[in-house]
Amino acid sequence: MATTMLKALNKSLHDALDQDEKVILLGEDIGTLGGVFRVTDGLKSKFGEHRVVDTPLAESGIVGSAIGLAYRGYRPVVEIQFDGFTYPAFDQLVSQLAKLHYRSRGRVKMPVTVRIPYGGGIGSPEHHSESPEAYFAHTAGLRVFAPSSVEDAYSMLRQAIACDDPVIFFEPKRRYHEKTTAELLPPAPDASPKAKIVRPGEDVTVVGYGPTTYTLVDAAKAAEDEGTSLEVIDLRTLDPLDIDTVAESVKRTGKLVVVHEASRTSGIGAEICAEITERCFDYLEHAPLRVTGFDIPYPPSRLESHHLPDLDRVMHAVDTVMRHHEATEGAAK
Amino acid sequence: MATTMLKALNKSLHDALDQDEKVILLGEDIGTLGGVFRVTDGLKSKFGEHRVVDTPLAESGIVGSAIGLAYRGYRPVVEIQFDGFTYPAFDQLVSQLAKLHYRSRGRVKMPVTVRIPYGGGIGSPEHHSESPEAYFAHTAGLRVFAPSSVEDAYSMLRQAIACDDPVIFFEPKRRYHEKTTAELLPPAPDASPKAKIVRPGEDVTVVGYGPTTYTLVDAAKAAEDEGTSLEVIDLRTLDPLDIDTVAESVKRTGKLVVVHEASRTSGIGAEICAEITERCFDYLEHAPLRVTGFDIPYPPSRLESHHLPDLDRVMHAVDTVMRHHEATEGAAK
Amino acid sequence: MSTQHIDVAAGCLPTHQLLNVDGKRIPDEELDHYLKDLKEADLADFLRDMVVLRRMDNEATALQRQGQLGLWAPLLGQEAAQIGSVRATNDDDFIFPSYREHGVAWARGVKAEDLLSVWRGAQASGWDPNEVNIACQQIVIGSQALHAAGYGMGIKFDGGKQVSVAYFGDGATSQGDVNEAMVFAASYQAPVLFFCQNNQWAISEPVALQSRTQIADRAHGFGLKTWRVDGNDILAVYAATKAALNHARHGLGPAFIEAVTYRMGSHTTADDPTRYRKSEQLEEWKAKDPIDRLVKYLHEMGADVQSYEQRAQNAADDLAAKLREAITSMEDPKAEELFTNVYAEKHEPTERAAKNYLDYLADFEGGE
Amino acid sequence: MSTQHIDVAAGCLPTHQLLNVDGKRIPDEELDHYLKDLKEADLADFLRDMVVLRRMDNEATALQRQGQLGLWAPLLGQEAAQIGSVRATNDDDFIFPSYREHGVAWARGVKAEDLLSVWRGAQASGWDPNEVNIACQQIVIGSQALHAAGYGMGIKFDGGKQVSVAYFGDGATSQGDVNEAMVFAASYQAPVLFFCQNNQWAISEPVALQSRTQIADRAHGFGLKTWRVDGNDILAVYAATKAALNHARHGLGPAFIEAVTYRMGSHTTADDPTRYRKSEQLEEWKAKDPIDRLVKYLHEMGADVQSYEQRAQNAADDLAAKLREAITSMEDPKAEELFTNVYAEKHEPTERAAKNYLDYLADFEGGE
Ligand SMILES: Cc1ncc(C[n+]2csc(CCOP(=O)(O)OP(=O)(O)O)c2C)c(N)n1
Ligand SMILES: Cc1ncc(C[n+]2csc(CCOP(=O)(O)OP(=O)(O)O)c2C)c(N)n1
Ligand SMILES: [Mg+2]
Ligand SMILES: [Mg+2]
Repeated sequence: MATTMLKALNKSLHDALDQDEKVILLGEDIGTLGGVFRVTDGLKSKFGEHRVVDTPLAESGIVGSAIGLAYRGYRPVVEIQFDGFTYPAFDQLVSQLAKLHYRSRGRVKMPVTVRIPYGGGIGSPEHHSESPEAYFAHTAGLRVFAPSSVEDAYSMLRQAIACDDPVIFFEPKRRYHEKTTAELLPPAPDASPKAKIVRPGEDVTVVGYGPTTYTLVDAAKAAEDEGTSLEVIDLRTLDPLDIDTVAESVKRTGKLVVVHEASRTSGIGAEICAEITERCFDYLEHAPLRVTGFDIPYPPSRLESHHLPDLDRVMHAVDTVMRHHEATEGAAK
Repeated sequence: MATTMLKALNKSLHDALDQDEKVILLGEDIGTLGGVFRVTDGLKSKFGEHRVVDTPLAESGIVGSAIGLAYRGYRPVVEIQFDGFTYPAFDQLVSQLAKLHYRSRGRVKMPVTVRIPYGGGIGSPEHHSESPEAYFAHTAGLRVFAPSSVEDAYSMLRQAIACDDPVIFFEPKRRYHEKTTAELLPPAPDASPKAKIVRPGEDVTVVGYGPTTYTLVDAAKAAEDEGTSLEVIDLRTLDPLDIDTVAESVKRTGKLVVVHEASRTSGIGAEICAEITERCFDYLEHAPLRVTGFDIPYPPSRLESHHLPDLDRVMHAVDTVMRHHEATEGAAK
Repeated sequence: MSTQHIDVAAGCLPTHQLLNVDGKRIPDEELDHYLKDLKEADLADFLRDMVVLRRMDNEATALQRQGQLGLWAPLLGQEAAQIGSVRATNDDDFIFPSYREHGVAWARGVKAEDLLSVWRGAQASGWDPNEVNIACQQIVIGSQALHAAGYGMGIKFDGGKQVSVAYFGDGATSQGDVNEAMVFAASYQAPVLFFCQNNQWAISEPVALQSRTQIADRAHGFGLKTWRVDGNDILAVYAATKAALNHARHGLGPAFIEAVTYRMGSHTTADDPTRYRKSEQLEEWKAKDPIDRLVKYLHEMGADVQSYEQRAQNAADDLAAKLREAITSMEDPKAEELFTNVYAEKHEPTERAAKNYLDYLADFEGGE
Repeated sequence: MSTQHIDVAAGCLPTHQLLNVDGKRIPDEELDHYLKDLKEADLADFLRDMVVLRRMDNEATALQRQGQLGLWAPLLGQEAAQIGSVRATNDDDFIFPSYREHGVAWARGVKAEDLLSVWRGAQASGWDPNEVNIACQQIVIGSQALHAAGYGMGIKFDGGKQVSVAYFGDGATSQGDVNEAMVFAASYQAPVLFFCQNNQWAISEPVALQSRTQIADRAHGFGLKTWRVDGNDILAVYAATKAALNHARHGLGPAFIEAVTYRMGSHTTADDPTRYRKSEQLEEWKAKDPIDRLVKYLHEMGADVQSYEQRAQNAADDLAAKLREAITSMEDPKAEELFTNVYAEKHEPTERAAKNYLDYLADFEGGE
């Protein structure tokens, strides 16, 4: 079926609202307007203003009231309008939402999904292009989903909403409008998302998620022309981090490149590199490399193409790990 | 001079207030009470309520108004009462304080110091024992200081206040009361703090900061008895991260253990392990290991001794990297 | 201590007092109505409740001194504010308390061990929120007000008949969250009661540092139906809470009560109030003691006060014994609890971390 | 569109109007005084300012359509609110604007290129805050209110004679930060003016979703000296702003103005208001147009309106030309600017990252 990620997300919310009357949507401009990106288009008129709720302009209020609704047995799905507006809700996310199940000794469940359109590449002004996922992956108690494909957008959002834990759900906004054909299937019951090898390969494992997955697939195609075979892994979830899938791949390839838009220092890439080194030390032929956004505030949009990891920077890293490999092989021969 | 970290911090604030009339202290209960830990004891009565300012109970308000004061030419020093109460100010810290110099194209300076007593081990209730430093190290535009010694507490706080960039200043609260003799010297002009080898050694590089530095020194003593020589590095600053000092050490020892109280995933340890692997790959004899707090909400205080990296867990990691080393050496022989 | 001398502007809302400091009943046109079902036996129960709470504070403070508790936050002086309000709620009205509402929890039937386990550091929380309709206690100032707003929105959306109640202090009114909670509750006209115990202090900070106007006036500006009451007058607190719950329950929107009271003890057992407040202020408020006042009123009514007091003492002794017994028999948590309930559903990294650590512990205890 | 029909409770503060929609002057006992220094020439300047701003919106919107700007947030309809207020400030009163206060910046002398560079995505900010006494424009809703509170605290502490001014919208009043800003400013009785342009909408959300009471009433509850004015009446805005600044400047504490106006355009060029509001509402407000009203008043006064209008058109043409010229000559930023001004002092990791990337770029462009 020809569709877009926007439509898949819309259908996912629609189906969740339809199947469970405890599902409730909250956010700024999500009702009458259908959201600034139109992810919730048409849902208020179908399900009513008590299911699809325009909220006052206050993110802490949105997340905090979602917590209260969860106490009452609801399964709130919250929209944060843009990544950069997540931070006013940080305390409610980190001290409350993440911890309430633990703090209540398991008596209270917090099945709250927080949808965040994130990342750059759409020419926006400041605060509209950020990638704050590491903050949440570092925070125990939260699950962090970051789908890249249209199918995953649909099914993982269903999984997030069905999950009894809070899920921070990152939507790669620059992929919202891309047309594709996709079959939108409800997730298998009890299946929780795992990392996925979206393109098998032999020489280098390249790992990404969300908006960068496509860059990696492009890189794999480009590398193929040069005779290098990349294994592309789409992480899909950042918490839990499916390190097993990455480790198995690296044990075969001996080389790893991790890619994300977020800042480098203590990002997801750092975690993966550290963990893979620990698990696969004897298999590694080269140090794992990271290709990431720089450690700078998100730059003005006319500079963002530099900041975002692109095909060339990924290929450069791939070349680096391969060159060393070849040098070593050459020496051995 | 016999003193404590509390007294050193108090004197540091005192001297900064004394030498620069633009220095101003803000926080909850810091005036008349002298702070819940008494770090600001006596300063209000000496410098007056316009220099040592009790604020309303609102952390976003405290940091946000400090930003306004910086716009007016002040050098605010903010106290957050406990680590776990930092998050309501997160937006002001991350979207405003960290970014304003960049956003203003260098026209606005934000010489704001945010003091945060942090970490566990004092038997406190929830939200009073957290280690949120990775959030800030991941945020470009902030400097993150984490002194461990009494001397550093004094001089690095002076440096933080004198710095034209915002500094998140983490104070290891469980070390506040330890008595020691220390000479409190003002920092050399223009010197910015670097990582420090607090105990040289040959076999394993162990890296920590703040409250864990002491654990590492104890570990080094214990290891010595077992014939293993640990090189203990106190990072002192988490941003900038003085990776050169760590790398030089690892090039000598070939083995690295990084220790912190904060959660493991995407923490400071992940960054150091990833970066050291990249820089020292050919020198590493074993994968760098991390000894950290678990990926759990901070537990009730009667469980905290498990959560906090202690001598035994550090020694266990040291043994792991050493055992492998010995096994390999044995095989080679 | 200059901050203590800031004047708070006279408010535009009156302060309801139904019992004056001498225990004399003052008629109140608006609120008297809400006392009509209150019998002498109920007043005797109020007395018992308040006496028990005072004893609870004493015992817990003593237990803290003995090292049995890590910390305790006394409610000394706020007995009328807590009992008067919670006794006006229905059992299914859902309460979001701060860390000081031991009285509220006790009145809802929370067990002695569950009152203490958190303060001992043995457990992350005490009671089961769904059993007593009280959320986990909240230390992050003001956060729970938003949870109450959300819960109230839920009641509104699903047509329930409950009211959601948030308790917080005067200091909390400065937090963004409390203000946002008023905005949300007002926007949806949700059945939420914001109950502010203005005990004059936020640790060392006097209320005038937080607000130059009466807190009640501020709430009024948000469009909340608001009452300001003498918080040491249990009748005024009870009647205003009834009125406010009634308002909210009948779909008329959120309500707010400022109960003007005083924290007669320290902020917590870690605090030394002599550093920041004058003993005269304490003396002044001792004269307004909520328990004395009710006793005087009972005398005034001609009730058999002595027997009520005796019964109250017995209940207090009983609780004290239970608290001590609970503490001495309380077990320390096991290491595996570190990893329990981090997630509600299967989470492999947590399982792995738990296994690794428990294996390490077992090795460690077994070997070496 | 049910949310549009929520009623806002009648406020307790009056709405000042000094010019009615027909341009008739209405006496105002309290505010007339603040118009006494205003000459006909000043009114002509107001007219010019407003006409220029309307042209600025048109030009910028056109430039956005042509792909020259990434985005533009029109202030269409809010000219009187912005000009009336900024013209009442002293040049050294420090202003903390949102993203919509182009008029305020322009009136303070910000250059055409500096008005556009951010919206083009070419620069992180336009003007130098210290040159024009206007902070960087703020996109994170409400944050700047706290900066204004802090700046005002600074004025109070160092005995300055300035006032700090925060601009924000009706939607922003729901944010914790704006409420905390009122708390802080009130607590220190700092010279801060909160200027709220209630333009009825926060993107698609009507003001009644944010507040069931008048916004002015809410501020009043915080103890701020508050005025509510017709925001399309430049005389009322000017006079109230003078009054408020006067109040704050004389140490009487913070002030608040709710200027009731209307966002006649889209939220930004990315927005389509027909999705959420009725055209009748727009028509209704067109009848209250702030420029028409001033023109009518000038006629009423017997002024030579035609020459004033001509002068205004010339100024508008001039600005339009400058804007187009600025855009066509605006250079794209260089890659090295990525790493400039992340820190004010030496920061080795940033230097290293910059060097690595620039070397990579050079290699890349040189080689392959
Ligand atoms: C967000 C946050 N900041 C700071 C603290 C530290 N703290 C604990 S209680 C308290 C004072 C609270 O005063 P109030 O709201 O009046 O309640 P009371 O203690 O008087 O009952 C403070 C500052 C906290 N718990 N949470
Ligand atoms: C913290 C935050 N949340 C959400 C947004 C997205 N957003 C931009 S403008 C706007 C509406 C603002 O409305 P109002 O305060 O009335 O100002 P106006 O746009 O009408 O001038 C929203 C929700 C934002 N910029 N910042
Ligand atoms: Mg209080
Ligand atoms: Mg608006």
